[in-house]
Amino acid sequence: MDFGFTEKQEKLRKAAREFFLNEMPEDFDPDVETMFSLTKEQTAFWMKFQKKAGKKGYLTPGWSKETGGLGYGPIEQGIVEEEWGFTGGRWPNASGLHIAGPAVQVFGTEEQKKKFLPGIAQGTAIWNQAFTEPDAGSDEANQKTTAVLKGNYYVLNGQKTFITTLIKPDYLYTLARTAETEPKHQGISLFLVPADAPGITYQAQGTMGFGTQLNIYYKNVKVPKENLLGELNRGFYHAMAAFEFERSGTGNPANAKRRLTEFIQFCKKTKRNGKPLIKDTDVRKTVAKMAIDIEIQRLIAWEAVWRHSQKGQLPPKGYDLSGFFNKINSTQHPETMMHIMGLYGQLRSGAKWAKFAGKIERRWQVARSVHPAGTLEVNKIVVAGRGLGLPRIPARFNKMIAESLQPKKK
Amino acid sequence: MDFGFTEKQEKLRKAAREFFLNEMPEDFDPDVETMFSLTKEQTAFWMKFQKKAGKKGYLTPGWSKETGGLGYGPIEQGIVEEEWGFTGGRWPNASGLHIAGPAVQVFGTEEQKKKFLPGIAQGTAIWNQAFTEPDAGSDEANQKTTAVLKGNYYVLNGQKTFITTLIKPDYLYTLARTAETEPKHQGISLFLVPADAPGITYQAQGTMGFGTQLNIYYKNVKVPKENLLGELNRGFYHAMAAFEFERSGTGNPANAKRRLTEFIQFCKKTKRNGKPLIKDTDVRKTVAKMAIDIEIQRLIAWEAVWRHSQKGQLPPKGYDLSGFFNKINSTQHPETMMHIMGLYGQLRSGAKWAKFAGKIERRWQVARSVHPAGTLEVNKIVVAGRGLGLPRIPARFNKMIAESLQPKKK
Amino acid sequence: MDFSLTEAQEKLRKEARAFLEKECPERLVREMEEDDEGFSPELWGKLAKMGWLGLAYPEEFGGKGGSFIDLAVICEEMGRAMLPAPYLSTVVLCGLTILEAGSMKQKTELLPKIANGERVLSLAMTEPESSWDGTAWKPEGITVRATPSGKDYVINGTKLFVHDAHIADYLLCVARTREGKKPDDGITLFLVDAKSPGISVEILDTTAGDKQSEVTFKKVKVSKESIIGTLHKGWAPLEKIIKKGAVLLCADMVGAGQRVLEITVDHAKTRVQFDMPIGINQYVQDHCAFLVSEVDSSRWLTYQAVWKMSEDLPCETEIAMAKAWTSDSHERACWRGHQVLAGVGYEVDRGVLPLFSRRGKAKQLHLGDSDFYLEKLMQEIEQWPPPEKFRGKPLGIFDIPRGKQVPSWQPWKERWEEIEKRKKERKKKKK
Amino acid sequence: MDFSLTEAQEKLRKEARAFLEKECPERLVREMEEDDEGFSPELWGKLAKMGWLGLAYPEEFGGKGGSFIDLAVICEEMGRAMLPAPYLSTVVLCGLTILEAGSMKQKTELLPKIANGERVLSLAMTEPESSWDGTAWKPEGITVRATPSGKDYVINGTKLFVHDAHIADYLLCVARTREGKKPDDGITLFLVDAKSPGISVEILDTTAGDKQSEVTFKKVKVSKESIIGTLHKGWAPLEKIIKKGAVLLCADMVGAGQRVLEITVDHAKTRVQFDMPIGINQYVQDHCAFLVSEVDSSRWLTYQAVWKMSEDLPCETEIAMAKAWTSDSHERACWRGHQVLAGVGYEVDRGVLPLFSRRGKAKQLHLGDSDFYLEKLMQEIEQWPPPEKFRGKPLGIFDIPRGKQVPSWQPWKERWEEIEKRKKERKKKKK
Repeated sequence: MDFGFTEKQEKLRKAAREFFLNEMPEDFDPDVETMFSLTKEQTAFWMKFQKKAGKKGYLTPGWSKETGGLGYGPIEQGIVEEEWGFTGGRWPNASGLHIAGPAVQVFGTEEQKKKFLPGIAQGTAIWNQAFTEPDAGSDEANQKTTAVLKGNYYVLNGQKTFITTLIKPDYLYTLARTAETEPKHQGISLFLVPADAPGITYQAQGTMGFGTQLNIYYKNVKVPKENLLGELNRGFYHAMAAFEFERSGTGNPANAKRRLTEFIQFCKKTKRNGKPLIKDTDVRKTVAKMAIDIEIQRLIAWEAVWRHSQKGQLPPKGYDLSGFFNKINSTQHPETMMHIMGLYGQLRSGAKWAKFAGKIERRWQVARSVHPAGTLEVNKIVVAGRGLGLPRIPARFNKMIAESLQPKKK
Repeated sequence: MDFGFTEKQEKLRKAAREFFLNEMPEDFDPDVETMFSLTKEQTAFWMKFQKKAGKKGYLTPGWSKETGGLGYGPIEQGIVEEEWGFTGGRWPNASGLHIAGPAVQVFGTEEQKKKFLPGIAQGTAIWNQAFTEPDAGSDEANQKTTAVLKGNYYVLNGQKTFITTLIKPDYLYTLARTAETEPKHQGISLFLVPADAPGITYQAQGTMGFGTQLNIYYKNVKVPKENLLGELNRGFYHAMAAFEFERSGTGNPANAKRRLTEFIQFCKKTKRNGKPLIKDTDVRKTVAKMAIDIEIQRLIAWEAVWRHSQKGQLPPKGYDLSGFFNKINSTQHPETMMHIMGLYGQLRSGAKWAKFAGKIERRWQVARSVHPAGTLEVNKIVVAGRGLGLPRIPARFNKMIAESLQPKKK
Repeated sequence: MDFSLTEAQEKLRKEARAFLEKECPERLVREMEEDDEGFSPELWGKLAKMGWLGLAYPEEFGGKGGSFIDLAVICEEMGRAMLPAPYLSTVVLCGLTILEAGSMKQKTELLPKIANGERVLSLAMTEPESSWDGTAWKPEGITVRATPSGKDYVINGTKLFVHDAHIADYLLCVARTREGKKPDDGITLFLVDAKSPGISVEILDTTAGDKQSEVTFKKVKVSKESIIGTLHKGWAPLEKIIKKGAVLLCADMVGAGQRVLEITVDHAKTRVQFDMPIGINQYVQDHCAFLVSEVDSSRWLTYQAVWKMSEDLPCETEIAMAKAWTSDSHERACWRGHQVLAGVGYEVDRGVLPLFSRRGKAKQLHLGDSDFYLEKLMQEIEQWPPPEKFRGKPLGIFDIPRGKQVPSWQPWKERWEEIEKRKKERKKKKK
Repeated sequence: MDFSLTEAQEKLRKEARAFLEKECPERLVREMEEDDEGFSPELWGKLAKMGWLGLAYPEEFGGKGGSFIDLAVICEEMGRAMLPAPYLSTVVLCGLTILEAGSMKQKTELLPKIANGERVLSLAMTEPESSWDGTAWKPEGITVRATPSGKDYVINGTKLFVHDAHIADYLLCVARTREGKKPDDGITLFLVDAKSPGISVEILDTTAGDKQSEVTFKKVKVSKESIIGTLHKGWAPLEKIIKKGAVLLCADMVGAGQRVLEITVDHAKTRVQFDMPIGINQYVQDHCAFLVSEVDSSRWLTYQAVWKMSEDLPCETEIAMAKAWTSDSHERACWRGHQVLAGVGYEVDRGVLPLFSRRGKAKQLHLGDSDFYLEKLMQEIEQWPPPEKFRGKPLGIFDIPRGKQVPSWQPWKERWEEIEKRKKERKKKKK
């Protein structure tokens, strides 16, 4: 048992922290800045910054040196992510770093690796995951987007939605149907699509907390055959396997800890009825509870990282609760903090009289829907099914059941 | 809109209250007394008391005068139940009053009514509902107890379990299978079984909070043909219909209010760190919240009573939340109160140093399982299904699904 | 006991719903949220024509003489439609205060103009120091001074979170005119022309985009005639109307909650995933069942308070329960909706749930949040008397130490005896 | 980073589990709960033989020189088996305090006797006035006086909730010997022969049936030699050991929680209703998933504290987090179990869940409840420094008022322009 880090690891941590602290502009506040729909100047800053980090290897410390990384293991990767998380920043190419990149590493051809990985490691390319469709939310296998092979190209048609990005993407990591099969999972493939390919159009839609997400429309989009990732019709399984990389995030709890640390300072400085907020019994209990929640999230994330580092030498666990705790905490904490702030709670960042720079209000709005990688319910189903071995109604009954419900509607 | 009562109703309320206050012994405390496994003297007291109440008509105020009631409507019945609930007492024949009696009223023959109703109304008979079986819990239709017609008798064989009673019963209101059918609901019948019939044996098992419940074993128990209630093979439907009567309880919130009122007194009288408990911010918030919970439960119960009184003149609502709130409140309130009491919380009634007579500890234990008439989950399913019209997997798929799960177990 | 509305009230509700569905579609609500003013004078005029603005005023003041229940019915429908209009500010908080405490002249002059939509009013009450918690709605929170100066008064100070001040013709400014023995002594209500020199209004950017403002009074002169009610004694009528406002805000949230429930259930029935409507999932059913429980509980607590108010019965407890519960319950209801609607409910350009969520936040805080009303409630219920004692002859049969309570009936006794036997055996064994 | 046990620790765990499954079946736990003494000397002897009683003592005192992690491993297994034995009282709270603060003579005399099972000890600390809340575990709560009288001290007062006092040979009595400037100054630890004249012990009837007692000291004479550690300075070593005890109690709850999880999941898989295992219901899955999250979270918080303690690293924060969370988390875990097991989990004659629930309540409160540790935790974290400031050159591109932040990319810009356009149009329309 060892909950600490080696000296070498601590050195890496310190170096990464120093780099981030030195490079992030002192007037940047991660909770206040819009973070979506960036201006030209903001875009330029983030791309420049990402490239700098890439040069240092901090984007992909766990990748081999050949693929542009530092050749470290999962623990070191977790350390850098933790430090990055603590700054509160977001990599413009988060999808590429955590999802598309690892997927190319595992399922890509040598050519694909050579072509796509350097851009990710060096921070020059922006990737977006484009999986969700209007009818494929939690039921991701219900892909309606089609990819039909015509000569040397796959031709894509369909719509993707709820795509989050900070910066105009260069590539889309996308799912499309390549065969009509039953079950549906077996006819889906993964494609690496140049984002500026003719036939692709983008439309922005607003989300709570002043965010935006994209609708992406494919209309006869020609994707070179060699941009198929992995096996034909095995895309769904590849994608699920690659998700494993997304889950073990040490960054989220670090980010939450930054916010709580700032909130504690705020409570120390701010008086209510002549008494510092921090002296209030309710506030004390509330803050202490949140600190525990975050610590749990941290430990659970590190357990997953550690397991990953021991791959093959441990019995499979079947579940990872990081997403579970992340969703619970990121929903409840803003609520709790906002309650402490009384009428001031509703002031947005930038508003006159806004307390604590309106950070909480923003988080509160975002928390109305914490569904990246599925709802909390999906996490629970995974824990219960894969983790505990509880039975589940086999998917093949669904249609039968659905049909049986129809007559009642008459 | 009118949340008050008529003068006549208030008069009835006052009379019932006076009767209960005058007749309940001053050394009786509903939360302290064992209430299960009564002693001889306690049994005698409760039977005498129940008979007295029966004479006054307070057991069945809503029944017609011919059947031993006062001929009042549901509102008046609700008023008397509310006053009774506020005393914290429990009628030994609760099952008879709220379940078996109403069922006989609706589905019984004239002979059955004549034979069984007077004893219920007068408080001389004790009934128990004996539905649950080891394999028929929430799945009540899964009855394994069989009733086979032989001449003038049905012969019952099987086991019932988790039967709660305060006093040795005279009659069992029981379900048994009279035909092997698919779906299972269609082969079940209701029987009114004399509790001392040869072949019936009783076994007590302890429950949390010093309660006991019964296992009942039927071994070739001969029940006269005329003790079948309602139609043959329609027993399950009859029973479900009769449950409606159980649900609209105004007694539960009144009982909870008594306890909270006492708890408030306790908090006023008791000092912690030199300050009355009631002055503590946490305690104040907590108590106020519980008061609201109870008021909600009261209003929801009265809504159901009022709807019942308007029968036929209102669109059906499909759900009644009284059970829902009752389960939530009776689980959470003891927890909350116990937390306030620190180390003292764990002292049982009768223990030296016990605070607040150890009432909360008892309720806390009982609250570990608040499942009369099904779990909270069952309530939610009813609300979602019957109330909101959300779809449900038809029961006929269950076996098919269950079978499909088998191979995996190999 | 009667949980239903009268036929006339039902008719009013139906009319209101039909009107609002036509005149206040979601599109308008969204536009008004994003708008700088967030106010449609055209719609306000239509409300006046419907008779809603004077609904609860006596006919002599241009009103319709409606009951408080009528008002609640309208407010519930407004909540359902999320009507973006200064109704609560103008008609309830200011208008009813004038009706309650104003002179005949003030009433005759002002109320008809409110009723016909000519005047918008805004209550300037809460202040920066008190906005942290419940003090905002207590007399202790009033520190903005009005000092006599000849025949006039001069007001100085800052009010915060003033709803609809930016479009108001008059501000009802709650000011301190003296330091009394008790905090509620020395509070005076001034009806101030919003265009008076020295007043500046700045809209605050809020969650709901509902146009609450900072209002600064810099040496603002007001005449003695502009006092509503009695000098120094303004708190009592104001408090009374704030309570009414709080209950009507609850009715508003009940209407909103009901609509959120309908949207959510509809989504659960129509959204298909894994070939089945998602409502077949117990997870989804769980959210829906809790959503119903939130809306129903809020509804009956609110209706009870509404009824007691309309009957002029004492109802401090009921008001406190209604607002303490409904404020947070409505937020929970919206949250349940978000869980079911997931991404769809998060999207603001077309989605309607974000509008409910954000406005719910404002309603939760307006006129006192749950902490404030829980404390009020506690002040009521700590005075509850203990339950009356039973009067029957003591029997001495109840308070018997456990282990000595020999159960009477055979099956119970058997179990009891067995336990006792085991105890004895163990004792023996130890010796 | 290493979340696993060493091979030796895993072996210890396996041995412990095998031993306890054989020697401490559920039947015994149930019997001991219902028993007047709740203690099996026979089993205690076996624990000694296993080497568990001296596990963490140095070999020179008859111990095995095990680590704190070893101790935690054993405690976790004891929690899983619900071992009814005065282990925490004797071995940890008293034994480790003697090891920490006792004289060589005391250690040499007492520790071997604890290790070989000859002596049972009990910590007499908490008092009636302080039992309401966290004060019980603070120096402020110690008011029982020990007054010098010649060469002896005389103890007077009442201790409450004293675990295992009824079978103890010695009581470690925490007494006040002077009123110091700070509450922790003037506290002395006395090792008192439990049979001394003036001591009376009365078992209290508790939820868990776990034999906590009222211990009354009436002019009890104790010699100066019976002082453990330094006169007036007993708090520091005691507090240190209480923390260890609290963390070991967490390990105990982790073991218990894991077992509750297993029982619950097993029930969910095997209990058939509506022709299917009930675990197919999402309602049941929900309970199980939350149960896992309770147990895992408690486990890692606890292990982290255990590890830091064993490494002698500062860990006030980690201890406070572990006990504050695990106490309540374990109760929630049991409650989830009850929801799944329903009637079956409610039945006490055979059911095992009630045993876990009831003992969980005692563990929740023992050595400090969540309120106590949340406050302790807060005292730590309010000293957290603010996050370090970013040091990069300010760019002036972030703090731009909303509405003026023109988005760069076309789709974003289009949406933004459309909103601006609508705003302008409305403004025009109004004019």
